[in-house]
Amino acid sequence: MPETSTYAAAVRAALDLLLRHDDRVFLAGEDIGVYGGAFGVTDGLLASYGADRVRDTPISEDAIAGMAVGAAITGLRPIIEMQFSDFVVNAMDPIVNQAAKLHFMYGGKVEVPLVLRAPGGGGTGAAAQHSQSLEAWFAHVPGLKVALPSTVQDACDLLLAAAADPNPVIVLEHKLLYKTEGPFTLPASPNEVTEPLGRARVTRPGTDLTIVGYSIMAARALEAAELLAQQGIDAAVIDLRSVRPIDHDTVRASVTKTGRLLVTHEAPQSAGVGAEVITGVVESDALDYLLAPVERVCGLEVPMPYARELERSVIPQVDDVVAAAERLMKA
Amino acid sequence: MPETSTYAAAVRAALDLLLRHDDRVFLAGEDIGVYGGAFGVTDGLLASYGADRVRDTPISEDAIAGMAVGAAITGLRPIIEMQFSDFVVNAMDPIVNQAAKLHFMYGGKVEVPLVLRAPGGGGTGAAAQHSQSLEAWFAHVPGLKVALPSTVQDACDLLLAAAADPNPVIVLEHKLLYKTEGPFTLPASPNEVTEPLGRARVTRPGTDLTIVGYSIMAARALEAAELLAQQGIDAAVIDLRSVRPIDHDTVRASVTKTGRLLVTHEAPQSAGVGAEVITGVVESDALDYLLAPVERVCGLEVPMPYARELERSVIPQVDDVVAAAERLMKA
Amino acid sequence: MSDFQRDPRSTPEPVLTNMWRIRKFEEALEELFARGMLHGTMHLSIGQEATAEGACGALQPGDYITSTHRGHGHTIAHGGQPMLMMAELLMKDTGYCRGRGGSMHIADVASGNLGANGIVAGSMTIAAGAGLTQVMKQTGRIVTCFFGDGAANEGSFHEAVNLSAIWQLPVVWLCENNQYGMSMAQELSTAGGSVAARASAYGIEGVAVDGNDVFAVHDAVAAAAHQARSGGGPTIVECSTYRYRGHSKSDRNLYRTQHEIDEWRDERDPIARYEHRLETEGLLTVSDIDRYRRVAADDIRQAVQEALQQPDATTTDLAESAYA
Amino acid sequence: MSDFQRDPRSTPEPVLTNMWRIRKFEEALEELFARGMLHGTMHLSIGQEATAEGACGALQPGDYITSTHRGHGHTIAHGGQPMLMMAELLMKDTGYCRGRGGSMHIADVASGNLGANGIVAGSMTIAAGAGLTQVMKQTGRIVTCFFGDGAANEGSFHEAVNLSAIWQLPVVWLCENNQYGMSMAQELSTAGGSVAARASAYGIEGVAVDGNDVFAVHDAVAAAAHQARSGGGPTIVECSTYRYRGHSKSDRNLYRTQHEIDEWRDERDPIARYEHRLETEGLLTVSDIDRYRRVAADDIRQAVQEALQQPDATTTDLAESAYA
Ligand SMILES: Cc1ncc(C[n+]2csc(CCOP(=O)(O)OP(=O)(O)O)c2C)c(N)n1
Ligand SMILES: Cc1ncc(C[n+]2csc(CCOP(=O)(O)OP(=O)(O)O)c2C)c(N)n1
Ligand SMILES: [Mg+2]
Ligand SMILES: [Mg+2]
Repeated sequence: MPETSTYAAAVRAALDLLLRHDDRVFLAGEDIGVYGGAFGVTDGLLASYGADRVRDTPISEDAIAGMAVGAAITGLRPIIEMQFSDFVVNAMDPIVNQAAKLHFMYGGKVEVPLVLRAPGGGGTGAAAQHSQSLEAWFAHVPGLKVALPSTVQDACDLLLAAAADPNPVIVLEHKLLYKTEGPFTLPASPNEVTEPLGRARVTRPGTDLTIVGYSIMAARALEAAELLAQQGIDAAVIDLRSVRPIDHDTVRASVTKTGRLLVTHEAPQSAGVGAEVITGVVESDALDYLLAPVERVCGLEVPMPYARELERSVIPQVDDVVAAAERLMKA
Repeated sequence: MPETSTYAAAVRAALDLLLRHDDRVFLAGEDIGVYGGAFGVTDGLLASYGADRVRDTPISEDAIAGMAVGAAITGLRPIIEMQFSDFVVNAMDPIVNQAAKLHFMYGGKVEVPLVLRAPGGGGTGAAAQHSQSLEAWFAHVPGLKVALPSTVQDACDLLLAAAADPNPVIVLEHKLLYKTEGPFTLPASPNEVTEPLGRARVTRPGTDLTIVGYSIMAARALEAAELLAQQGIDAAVIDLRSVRPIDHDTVRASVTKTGRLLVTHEAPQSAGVGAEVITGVVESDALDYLLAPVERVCGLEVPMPYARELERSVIPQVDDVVAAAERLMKA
Repeated sequence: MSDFQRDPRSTPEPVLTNMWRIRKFEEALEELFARGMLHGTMHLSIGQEATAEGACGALQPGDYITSTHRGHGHTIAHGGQPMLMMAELLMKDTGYCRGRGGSMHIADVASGNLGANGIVAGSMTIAAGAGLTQVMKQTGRIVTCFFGDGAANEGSFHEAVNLSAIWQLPVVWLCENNQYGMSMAQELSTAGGSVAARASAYGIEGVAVDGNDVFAVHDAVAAAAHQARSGGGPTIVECSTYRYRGHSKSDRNLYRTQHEIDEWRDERDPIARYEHRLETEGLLTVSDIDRYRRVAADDIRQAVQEALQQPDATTTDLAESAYA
Repeated sequence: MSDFQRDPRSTPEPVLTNMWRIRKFEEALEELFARGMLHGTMHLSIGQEATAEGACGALQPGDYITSTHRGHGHTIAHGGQPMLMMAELLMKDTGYCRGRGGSMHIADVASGNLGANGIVAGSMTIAAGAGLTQVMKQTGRIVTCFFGDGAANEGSFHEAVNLSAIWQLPVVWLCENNQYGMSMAQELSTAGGSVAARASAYGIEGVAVDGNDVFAVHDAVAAAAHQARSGGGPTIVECSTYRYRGHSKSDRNLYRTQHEIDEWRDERDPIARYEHRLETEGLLTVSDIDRYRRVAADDIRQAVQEALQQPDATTTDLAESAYA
């Protein structure tokens, strides 16, 4: 009998479980201690586990991530937080040149089991430097894995899977999802989650078109599908869950049934993850099943504006997905 | 009557022209002065223009790029060098959060006319941290433009266009191209180059398939097309030249003629620019003209290895393009 | 709106009025926020007015500043128009950034405010570059870069200050040490314990002053600005001050005591202290002080009113706005 | 291959032999490079042997190092096997990194060498993290982080040293100041002029020693290591030294004079000085010195020979190698 939880609390529950079951695990980040994190995700963990394992850091993103690499290769299991995912810009060297490459570069003789959590996305009025969705960068880096939970359960499960992975994993949470509620079962131990990273999930079966999204757009895609159903359009919805690796098979299988593909993400369209999803289809035999040009519903090609209406018009909304689906059905 | 030049000398000629014609222009970077740059590109410019305008910097990539932003918004025209494009990891904040966003974020009231040059790519045995092709990251950032010259003439012309642009432009040169020679006409003044950034070029017309590449893979694609021609396969080759913006129209126009599309770049395949090029086709009516699934010939999904044979097998070679084209013609 | 080269001794009127304008502006923001008229969050500098006003008042026309996420005070002190800033926060098309920037990105490049910045220490290398422009164009102008105590632990601080020192750039590095980053106490985050003392690592001068004493801030910045202007290079000026409000709207103040907040507010408030000194030293009469306070309050009330009348920010040309 | 806790006074044999091994190894590399048997470029530390050997000799078994792009000496001094490093450079499957890393990425994590790094200052935050592990696991081990003078101007230096100081991490920050970054003189790039002096900015100790004097390096690192091991936190040890060769293979040496190179080599060579002192202080006989030199040369000759026999690096499992 699943209980309910918020997305933020599910992340916290996963962190709690990990701290409890594995003494190699520790958390580090800015204001994650007594402040509880900018979004309250780590609230209470300092009290439970102490300052040694829940480490407030100076405002030094490069050091946070680099420190995690050093700790990971010497036997610890750091889980670090970037307060906003935008601040990874200050930690790209340790993430991309170090964490992602050491295992390969050192001939396979070292593992870098670290998890980097960061809230991404807009909708909070925080404007251009606090609202980005940067997953496409990391999806392009061999050596990294990148997960983006869209549900409360996944907020916990994908984090546990990330922590169990011997590779560096980026987990991008979405700020607007933190307060959303949903059914939630807390695993008894971290090992209970056995599904590896990289599997998409068909969250709604459908026959008329395939809508692929992840993070908040997987949730909005589901809402859009309900609205479309009222018009008699039966949309399949796929929550990608991971953008590196990408589960192309699940997308292809759906497209061969529906013949129509719509991909949606909040990040700007150009060179986004959506293009990779689409290419995965059209470089396979699934191409033959396409009945119409593919559709993308993505972020506008501008930095995130502050004003409410402007911000709303930059970020794809449920209506935009519905409208694109309707266009696609007419094409 | 065009003369010939190396690619490196063409870059140098463009820098020389800009320094000569515009006293707001200055260069800054690591070892660009008396050392002449790690690849000799700026050799001699210090002697001609002095240490005020050809500025050696400490090893501080963040400061180099951030300083350029500050100089650009107060009236100068900085052209900065990252010694290897890999080191942009240390300058992502000034590039992505500042340079790319200020114009928008400050309501259109400021311009950021800076150029960031950096050599990318592998093939030199410099391994994982000195061989990356990171253009996809920047292709995903609204506010930036990204050019990648593949020819000697473009090494000069795209740089001049970048310097004339009021926006921040990333120019990614390729290390292996620096010593290549080709026909070259030096413009009499920077203003002579009037073509804006963002136009692709059909470097070989063809009717059987369309091969799209940029940087060194545009050059290799041309070589591959010659080999294919010997087998009676007539490949059109498009040099993208710019990956933000991307000239989708030129690609679509060719695909509607050839019905087959092969995209190639040295960067890893997943979430690379190739996916965006392909998506530009299949989200348009050009989809209907596709006779076969698209092909990608891209970097292997690993960091760049050191050993010669390993490195060669990670980077797409002419043979790989030929083989993929043959596959495509049979599909 | 404000004059440059305001002196807390000889021209107390604009100095005091500005300090009040800053406080009233932010109090107005709090009210508008409570009424749901703002979007997002904001970072208030109530309690830090002497630093902003003391520093900017020591500058000359044409001098530049760079600001931070906590920048309303800097904007007003550097001569920005409260109405245009308020319009920005109210998401108006006539706001400083046409509603695109909001609180963390107020800029007025034309008047020398190179902009607030949402990235901690993000403006420091930009300030170095602006300083370079002054050297290369020989403008005789300088750049004052505001940054927080927390920012002093970012790599950008190090790279920017080092560059400014070897290139002898005309920059005043103005640290607003309000004792905390977001929640981390400055003495815990900052090895060595002092930002000013870090100056010696770069062979430049560092001075630490009472940031709630507008005289001290003014004098230190005037000296540093003079040195920068005359080719003597950069200085770090660390101003010890305090923010009364939470870091931003989500702050529960768990990392400090109410007692500490009360102590700073009741015993070291920069405006109260300045008024007290103006009065006891006979620089202003009580009735003048009251008058300037009212003028400031009126100014802000009017700015809010005017801002509310402005046309809303528009999506019309939004899609094309990323590029010049 | 080498013992830990080698003392240049009481156990000169391994110290001298190691210094010669380092030099002979790199001379062998030069020859192989000239014969076209290597790929890419490389960064030689010839002239800097006393720093690597002096520092690593002061460590205890189980202690960690992090290295740089100029790291062959560190690897040998920390007990790495020249054969495995040579095999790596010769692109062999049995090399330290299976031919995937090359000169800039030699690592031997099992034996405590956490790796060379192609990113200037890239290993500094990693060293801090490795230090944290020692604290959290209470291993009693320490981490010595080699970095260059040029690296001291990267933001990573600042963030890593600050973190190590506030967390009191058991790290020895070992600066090899060889007077230049790639071409930029240390006194031009580094405001304040001294890396050791920057320690005070972090409230930690900084010591500057003659990096060509193996006694001085050994003693300074031994003291810093002792302090780190006993919970006293990090130290910056700046070793003044010199590289005789160009920065890398593309260097034309335009930024320095031949006279300067000659002077360092002829008057301050770390090996010659050590041998001279061993002899004059009666610590070793001339014939012992000759013998150890020969032993080192033989070791390296044999390492090269063995390395050449190794199987080539293979592409077989390459495509799957990015992930553990
Ligand atoms: C690079 C970066 N890291 C973290 C943050 C989140 N953040 C915003 S303000 C702040 C505290 C800054 O402290 P300080 O520099 O002392 O300025 P103050 O807020 O005290 O004025 C933090 C952690 C950010 N905006 N940018
Ligand atoms: C982040 C980064 N910037 C620049 C470089 C290019 N580079 C490699 S070594 C070097 C000089 C480093 O100087 P220093 O730290 O003094 O070490 P040294 O080479 O003198 O041993 C430079 C600029 C790099 N590898 N990484
Ligand atoms: Mg603060
Ligand atoms: Mg050096």
